[in-house]
Amino acid sequence: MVTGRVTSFVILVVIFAAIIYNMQRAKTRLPQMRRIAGLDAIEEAVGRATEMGRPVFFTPGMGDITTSTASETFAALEMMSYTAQLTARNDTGLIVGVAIANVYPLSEQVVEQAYLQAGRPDAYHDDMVRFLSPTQFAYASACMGIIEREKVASTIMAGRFLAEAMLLAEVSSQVGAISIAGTGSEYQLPFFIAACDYTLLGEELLAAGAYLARDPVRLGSLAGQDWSKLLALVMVLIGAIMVTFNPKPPLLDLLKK
Amino acid sequence: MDTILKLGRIDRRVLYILMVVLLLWPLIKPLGLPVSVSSWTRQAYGKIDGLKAGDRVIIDFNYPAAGMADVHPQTAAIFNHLMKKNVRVVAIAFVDQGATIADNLIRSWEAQGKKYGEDFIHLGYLAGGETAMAAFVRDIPKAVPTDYRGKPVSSWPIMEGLKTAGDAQMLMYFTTSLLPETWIRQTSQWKMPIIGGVITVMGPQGEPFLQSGQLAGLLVGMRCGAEYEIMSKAPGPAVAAMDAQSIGHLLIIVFIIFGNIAYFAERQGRKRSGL
Amino acid sequence: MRREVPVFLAGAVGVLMIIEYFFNVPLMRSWSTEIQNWAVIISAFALGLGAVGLARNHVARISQKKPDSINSVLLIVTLVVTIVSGIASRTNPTFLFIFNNVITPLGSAFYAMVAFFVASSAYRAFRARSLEAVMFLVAGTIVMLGRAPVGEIIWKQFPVITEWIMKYPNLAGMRGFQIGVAVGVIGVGLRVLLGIDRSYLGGEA
Amino acid sequence: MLTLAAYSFLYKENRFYRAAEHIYVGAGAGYSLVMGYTNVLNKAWNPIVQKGQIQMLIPVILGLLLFARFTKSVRWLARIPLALLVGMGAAIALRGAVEAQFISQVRATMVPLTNINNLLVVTGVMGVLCYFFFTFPKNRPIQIGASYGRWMIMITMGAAFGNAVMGRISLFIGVLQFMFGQWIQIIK
Repeated sequence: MVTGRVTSFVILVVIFAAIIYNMQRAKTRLPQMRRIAGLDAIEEAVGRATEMGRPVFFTPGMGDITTSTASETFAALEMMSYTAQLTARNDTGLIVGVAIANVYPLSEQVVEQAYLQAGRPDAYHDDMVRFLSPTQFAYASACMGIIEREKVASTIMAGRFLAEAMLLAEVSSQVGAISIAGTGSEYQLPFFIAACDYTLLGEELLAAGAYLARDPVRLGSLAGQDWSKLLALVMVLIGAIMVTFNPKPPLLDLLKK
Repeated sequence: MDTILKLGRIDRRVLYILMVVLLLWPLIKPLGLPVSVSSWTRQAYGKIDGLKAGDRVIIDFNYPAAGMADVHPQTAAIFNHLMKKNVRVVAIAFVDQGATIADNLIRSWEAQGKKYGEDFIHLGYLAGGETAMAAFVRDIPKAVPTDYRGKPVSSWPIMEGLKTAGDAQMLMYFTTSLLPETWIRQTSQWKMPIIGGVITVMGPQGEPFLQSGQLAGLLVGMRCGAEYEIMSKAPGPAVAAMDAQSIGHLLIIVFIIFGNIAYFAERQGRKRSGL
Repeated sequence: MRREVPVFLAGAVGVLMIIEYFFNVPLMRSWSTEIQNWAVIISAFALGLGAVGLARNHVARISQKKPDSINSVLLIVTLVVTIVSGIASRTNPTFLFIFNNVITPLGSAFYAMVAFFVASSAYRAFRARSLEAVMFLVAGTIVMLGRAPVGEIIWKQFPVITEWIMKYPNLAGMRGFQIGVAVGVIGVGLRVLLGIDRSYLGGEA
Repeated sequence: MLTLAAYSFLYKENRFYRAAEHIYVGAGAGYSLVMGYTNVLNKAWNPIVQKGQIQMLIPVILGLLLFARFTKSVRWLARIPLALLVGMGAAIALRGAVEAQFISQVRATMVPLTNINNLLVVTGVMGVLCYFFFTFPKNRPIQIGASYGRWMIMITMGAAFGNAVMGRISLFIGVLQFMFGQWIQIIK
């Protein structure tokens, strides 16, 4: 094994086990899910757009799928799929603005498939998913332009965002759109909290796929994640108590292996 | 009462115009407010000052031109410090525009007599984000066969004995977006000192890594750039900008106070009218 | 076949990369490096696909004679000129001109525009509506004062309190947040590799 | 010129902004494509042609497969390169998250509970974790922990916002220094 990664591996296996065990268990006993307001709000956002006869704008952010932030983009794609199914059913306009080249073909597939599933393949058109530009502010300027010109009723921003987060969120609020934003980026989140109507904090975004799908296996995986967090909580508590009485407890070294 | 309520509904354009005017004023006529040096800058300065002549430092220019104002003062001040100490620099960019920025900086020192290929080398832009970093740290000449100027990398004296990232004495990254754990993760097998220069927004995020010792130093935004300029006794553009910074903060706070006065007045009003 | 092959491939690549990370298997390590190199190249082709999509959208807009089609013309002309000049040479004067006079200044302009939006959103959102909002607001205001030299002049303690907030409550918030994100990332990763979340295939099978 | 057109957005979306936006998007997409082209040239084309590294043909073919989506009958082939990227991305994300974000943060939180500050950090982290519990039944300790955690997050986010104000203003000052220093030259 690679030195320095032994503990990581053990913990990873434990977390995997917790998640897989709970996936199995959920087939017989469905876990209770707490509400996540930001995800419930997607329906409201699409509903409002339908009433106003204006489009929904969705953007999966600036995260690529080949880096360590890939998961946020995957979660965003799950949200995109859900949103597109709603807009397809309600016959509401949808515009998806994509910055990252690798995310573009994925987004096209997600939206097209969602329209197919909703029984509205005819309503899907090429102009729905738009590749803008991987240059950060070119992408931002294009999104700002779309939000203003197309008079969107709702904006959904999910995934990894950089400084453009503030621009998108504030422009949405200036045009009076309902805005839902979610990111795992702790330094863009404050802007979203300040400017958006609903915010998904970190893991809440990552839970989106499972939460929205509502099938037992995925809800089970969330229960497994909860067990993992409980593990972290217990480790923190025991560890802190141990170092209080003994500044160098032998067990702590285990975590460095 | 009406005027108080209006404080809560000032058009944003008024705020925008005030910002331009009030920020410009101290730039034209500096106020000279004192700038104290934070523990962040002291720590990073100390680590960098501990490098010996001939040591090699890898610098990742991980920022686009758009982010220069906040982070570039740090890069410039540290580069200046390294050059004065005759520390050698291996420049690389994992953000495309970073390559152009590094090139400009290197050329400015070349003009002052430093030698390309000996005192520094520019490996150019490497696409692919963290994937590319992983390939880079393991085998630099393989990941980057030719430098920014199109020459084979191994032909330069500075590259002698530099195969993995661990062969350098320190790694620095300057960024507008890179997560602090990225370089830590990629270089974890060598436990080499890493200094992160980040934009202000990313400061809080870097803090846990600094305290856990995974980062040897953390510089946060233009303020630390200004402080580094002061530490190395070469005050530059960042120091000059700090006055405008103060005014900007005051303006925003005044507006926040306005907003809250109006908010409470409105609530009082609603209570009185029994709503 | 059309669904199974991609799901299997994603899982296999994922397992390879995970094992390679934790165990010293030279063969796997070289495979994984190779795959990572491939990814860089595939991404480059995706950029080509993106450019085609962008051009297609705007050509359609021009041919439909939409009211704003002059802008679509501008976009396509810039796109083509940038690509042709850049492929000719990265030091081509036209390419450098576009970099120095379009990309750089507009990048700084938009980046700096964030300052205005931060100001107006602070003005609008920093209102003491609830206990949570008060915490957001008070922490924000103190840090703003603690960071700029002027705060120190108003009250010597502002930088001290700011440092305290950054070192303790902020640290706790960030750490808890990161642990949560880490668990979430593992959850998503596992669901993707097991083929449960397969949005990249277009939702449910 | 373009800068002014961009700033005109602050007043109102208008035709100058629109023109600047479209030029910028075209240039930005073009620029990235050129950088991508350089990568293909250096990492695939040159090794294949000069060094005969035939295996680099694989990613080229995979890359070309992305374009299969334009032809209906072979459309699904485009999923193959995407699957490779997705699998790789998911693995890279999760394998690193354990050490950098889970273990190191847990370990760093194990501080002696001998002063109020450390107590705050330890309980704060525990509270935030409680906030992120999705499926546990609601009981008092978890609920108290969760609302405490949410306060902690709000303070953190407020602090980050305050901090951000500084950074964003720095950038704007940079633009002012550039515009009025180099163009109009009223700043010395």
